[in-house]
Amino acid sequence: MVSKVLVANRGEIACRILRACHEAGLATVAIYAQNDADSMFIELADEAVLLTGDTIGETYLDQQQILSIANRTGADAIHPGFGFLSERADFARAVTQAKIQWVGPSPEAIEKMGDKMTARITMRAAGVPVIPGEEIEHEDETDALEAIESASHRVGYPMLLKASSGGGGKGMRAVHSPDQLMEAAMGARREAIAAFGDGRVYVERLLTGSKHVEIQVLADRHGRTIHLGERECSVQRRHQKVFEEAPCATMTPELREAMGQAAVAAAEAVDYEGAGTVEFLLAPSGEFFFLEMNTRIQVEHPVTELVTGVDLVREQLRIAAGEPMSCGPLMMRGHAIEVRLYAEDAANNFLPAIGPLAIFRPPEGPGVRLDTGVREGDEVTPNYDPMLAKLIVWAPSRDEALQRMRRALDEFIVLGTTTNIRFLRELCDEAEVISGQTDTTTIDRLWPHGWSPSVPRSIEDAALMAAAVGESAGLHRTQQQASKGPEGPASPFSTLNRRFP
Amino acid sequence: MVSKVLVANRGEIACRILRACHEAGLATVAIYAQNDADSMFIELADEAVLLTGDTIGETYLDQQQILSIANRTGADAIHPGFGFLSERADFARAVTQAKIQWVGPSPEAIEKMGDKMTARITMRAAGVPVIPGEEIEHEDETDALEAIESASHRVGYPMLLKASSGGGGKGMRAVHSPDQLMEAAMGARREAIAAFGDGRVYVERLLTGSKHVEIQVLADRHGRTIHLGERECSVQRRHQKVFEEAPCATMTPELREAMGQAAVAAAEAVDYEGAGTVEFLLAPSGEFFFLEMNTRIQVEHPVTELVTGVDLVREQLRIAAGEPMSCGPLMMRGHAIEVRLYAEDAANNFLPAIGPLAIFRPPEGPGVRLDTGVREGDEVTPNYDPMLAKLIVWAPSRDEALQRMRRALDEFIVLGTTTNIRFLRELCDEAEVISGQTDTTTIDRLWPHGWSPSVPRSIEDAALMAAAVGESAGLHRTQQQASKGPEGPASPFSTLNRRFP
Amino acid sequence: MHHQFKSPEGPIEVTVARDGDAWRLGDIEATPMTDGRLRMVGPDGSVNFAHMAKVGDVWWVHHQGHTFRFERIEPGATDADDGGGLTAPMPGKVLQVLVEVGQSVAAGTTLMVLEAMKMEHRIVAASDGIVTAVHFNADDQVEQGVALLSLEDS
Amino acid sequence: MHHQFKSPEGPIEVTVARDGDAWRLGDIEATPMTDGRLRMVGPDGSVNFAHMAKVGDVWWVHHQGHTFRFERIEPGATDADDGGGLTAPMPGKVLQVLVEVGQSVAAGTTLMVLEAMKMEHRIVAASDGIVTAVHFNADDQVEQGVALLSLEDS
Repeated sequence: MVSKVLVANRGEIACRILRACHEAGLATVAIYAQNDADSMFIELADEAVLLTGDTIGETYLDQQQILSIANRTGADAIHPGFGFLSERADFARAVTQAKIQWVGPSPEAIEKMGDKMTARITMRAAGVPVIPGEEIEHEDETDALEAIESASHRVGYPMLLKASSGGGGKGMRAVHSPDQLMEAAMGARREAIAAFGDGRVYVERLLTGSKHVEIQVLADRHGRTIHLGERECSVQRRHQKVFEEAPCATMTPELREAMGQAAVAAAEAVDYEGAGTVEFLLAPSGEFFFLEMNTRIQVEHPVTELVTGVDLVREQLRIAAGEPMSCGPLMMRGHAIEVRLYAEDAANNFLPAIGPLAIFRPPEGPGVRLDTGVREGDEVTPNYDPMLAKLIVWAPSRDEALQRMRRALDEFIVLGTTTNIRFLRELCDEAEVISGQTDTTTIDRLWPHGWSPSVPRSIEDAALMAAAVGESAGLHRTQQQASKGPEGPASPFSTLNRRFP
Repeated sequence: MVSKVLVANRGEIACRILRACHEAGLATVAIYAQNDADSMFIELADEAVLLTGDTIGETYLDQQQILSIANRTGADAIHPGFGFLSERADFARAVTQAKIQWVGPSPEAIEKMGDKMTARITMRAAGVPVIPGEEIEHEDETDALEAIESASHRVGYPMLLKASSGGGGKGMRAVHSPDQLMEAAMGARREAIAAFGDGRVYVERLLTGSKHVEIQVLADRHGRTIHLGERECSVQRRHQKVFEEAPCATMTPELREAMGQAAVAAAEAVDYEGAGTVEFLLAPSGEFFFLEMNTRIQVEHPVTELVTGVDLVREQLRIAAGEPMSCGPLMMRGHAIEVRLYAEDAANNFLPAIGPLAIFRPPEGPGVRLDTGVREGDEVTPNYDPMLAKLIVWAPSRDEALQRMRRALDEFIVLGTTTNIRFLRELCDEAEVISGQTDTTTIDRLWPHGWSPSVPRSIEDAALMAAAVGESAGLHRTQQQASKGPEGPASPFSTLNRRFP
Repeated sequence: MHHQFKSPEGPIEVTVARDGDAWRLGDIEATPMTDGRLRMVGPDGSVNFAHMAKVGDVWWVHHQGHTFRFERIEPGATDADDGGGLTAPMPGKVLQVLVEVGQSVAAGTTLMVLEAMKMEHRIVAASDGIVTAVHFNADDQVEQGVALLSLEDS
Repeated sequence: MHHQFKSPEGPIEVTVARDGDAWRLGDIEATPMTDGRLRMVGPDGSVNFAHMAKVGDVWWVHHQGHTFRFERIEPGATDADDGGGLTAPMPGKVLQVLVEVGQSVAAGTTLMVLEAMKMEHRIVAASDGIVTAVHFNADDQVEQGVALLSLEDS
């Protein structure tokens, strides 16, 4: 039984989970750092507890503090969301030992999948194909660099260096020729140590022209492990997904079945429980290779929800409560696309941007879903990931979904901070995206020298005129007048009286 | 072929249609009255043309003016939405004669279904069951009242008086005993004349305890007429639907098939084309009776879209362009609920309210769709229907859909004008709504003396405190500073220069 | 600070105490946020938010799924008394006037018919009485809240 | 009225003419609306809208699916010249400084490594030159836009 869930996360995924709990009739506890005191997710929780500490390590990553809040508030389950502590086996173990339900798989499953080397060994044993590559287990810098150099001769170029404990593109480097190797290896290790406290990397062959295709799985304690079809997430910038869809445009029912079976085998190999994703590279040959398993809910889970009609977060909560999952046989319908709206300057190498959301007006209407943790008036700060929102559309066909995404992006207005909205909008017009022939190199190939917007001069002129008129006419959008109150000493007196006639 | 669509409507349905056109790659023309100059739908159109005239009759109902705008702008199709001219056969005929494509059925089909008496005769001939009742064809007041009195003895009490050309509850009166008859008959005729220019009414037996169940149909020019399952819209206040869902909670596959077949027969009987709805009363016995056919898109069409995955407005546009409809066999999934958000005082007999939308913050997240024509800062005026928005949710099951609707209503914040949000929210907690045992008398039975909100005293106290603090601290949400510009004479000079280094 | 708000049951007086950036009423602590919301902490440490907007003299407050409308009574103002008047429940047009000044009416008698947004609304006598004034004729436009007729208990 | 805005290619001068409530630039007529949008009517009668917000000296404008950021040049202000400086593209922390004052560097040399939002960003010499100043050390926090180093063409 689960009755009160502590959400150990922030931003849009915290909102997503809090809403699901609310719908499921579960009480909720949010935790927040001081710099999140005005954030939307706090509003959606029944209780919100301030974390002491300044850095991420002292707040959202402070296991002891979070556990003690769970105990204090009587939470009987912890949902970690994604990122932060979601794939920390030690935290999952500590939560379980505190007799609190962990919304996710066992610590052992997280460990086996979290370490890329162990995961590859486990997958090979389960008969799931893995990418040719070698693990570098050395912790010492000099030994590691030597081993990487030696492995590079056997793996061959182009190759990819990845942090063993990594995710989200951190600590990842593509190496195209031997002269780049040492600098890349050092950089990858440095980032890996900074982000995960673990400098181990591994070297694998870079499979060019491949699609990133991942299979959503669900497993409950009643012996049922199923897959919910695939998502294609090939379109990535800086190794981070920005455009995700379900189904994959080039998928066949046979291939889906084969990949789905491999994903279920992967999950069963670690006695998986809850929602997870098995990521594959799908080569142009039709061969697919295990990349990694994400032992948590994923950013792009909504496209699967829209296509299959399964509420993945609700199912996570059900499974964690020991109930069987509620979904029936796989029934895919239509097409869903998600884009990730970032506060970033797409025209300047996608560098993160900050600033106030002076205007934040998302699109509405049929087939549009918005998952966000911000609203107009919020400030985008450098403290956290610069993702502002996920805009997700569903339509009966892929063509219609792309048309709807274009319409929705055209309507989306964000002023006050630079975003990638226009980049995403132009992406929807690229032949490769329209035909579905995307692969993991799509963005780099389409814009080898970086993207910049194509703006018709007449529209820019009109916008300049708008700014000039705005300045001339004094059309300043004034922010809230939050004066601190009247002058005078603080009053010690408070009452509420009702006078009835 | 259709390439440019004039949308002869306003508000949320104009937004819905304009977005669908945008997605379909069709150019659009909006028309608007002066009091709609700031309305959202204008922003969604490629072109917007101001209608001359002040009253609705001189603007949105002015057929000649609208036709001449269509000609002037080169529109080759007119979509009438619902209300206004959508069921005016003479307008459909004039549009067709002007060689402009009417997005809807033929003028003959509109005529046959628009006049309730003709519709009943046509339906009887097609073998579709109709409600026991009598048509009163007299135009003269005295003759009509006499005929109504005479018919009342044969039809029996309780009975319903309806305007022959009516819709939306206008000109409708329930009569429970003979002493109410004459006043009700005069009121119904007066409203019918005012709203439709036609005072004819008909008298039918009021089938108490029945559900309002309607079937969505689609018919194209390629010989295909299909039904898309049912919607239940029993929950009505003042004869207007406020809570609609698909599927009907008590529906069986056999009954759906029977009602669907009857609806298809009704459509085929008038050579129907496009989207239409056949409304039935479903008696507790399982018998169903034809009420009327709406020869247009309906307010509540989104629930069918969410459950069947068919984009009804896109299909309307396809069918009007002479293409076959794109949807495959009926495939219903999950459950959808729509509530209509009105600017009205639910605690005061649902009287319409007006005022500024000082704050308008709709809910977000999975399974929530918002169809609206307003946004924060807009003014609700008495000029048009007080519907602010349709909030629609989808979830895998009816229970989950109700849970989601509660969550969404809890999150919906509208300040500055009175709305029925709280009424809708409490409706979701009624046993009859939870079990799905609603009928057309649900609201009247649940709140025979009118609804009033149950507010915990502690919440009211906190709100009073908020107001007091707001006043004390000067937390005035200031509106846009739209000063009319600097002093001084108008300048005659404008330039734009770019200085490149 | 002390404020008065109208309610159907009579005036409500609220005095809130300032405590640095926060305000207090009993066990509740409220802190204004930069976006105009109030962060409200209850005696049990629970955090809730109030959204507010002021339109004219009226404070609109959304709190825990409920929406409130509080009309502020200006300090020193005396209560308006509508003196038995029957007021327009909404803006609209007078369709019919069914009574005359001096006429005795029984409770439930329809006195006037209004039209607004294409719907008819009947103004009905709440008690037996005598019509002492009729302020509008058929076809007149009326604002919300204006007195339409006056009725004196008989 | 006359205004100047910065652009990557140089300053842009815009003079708009007032005409009653409307403003004109060439064939375009713009009318401010009560909600802060501009209603823009083109020479063909087409109606479009611009959404605007001013943040500091910057006007943000959304028009026809494009978002613009125009920094206003205060009347009388002279252009800032960054004198060959290499500026921080984002707020963050200096991770490594790889060059010293006086060092000759080839185009493409990494001069400094920044970290922000858990990602590394390399500051690279755009042309051959000599380092004339290094303004920060490792672990220093930097604001967006500050000069990190100065480089003189060699």
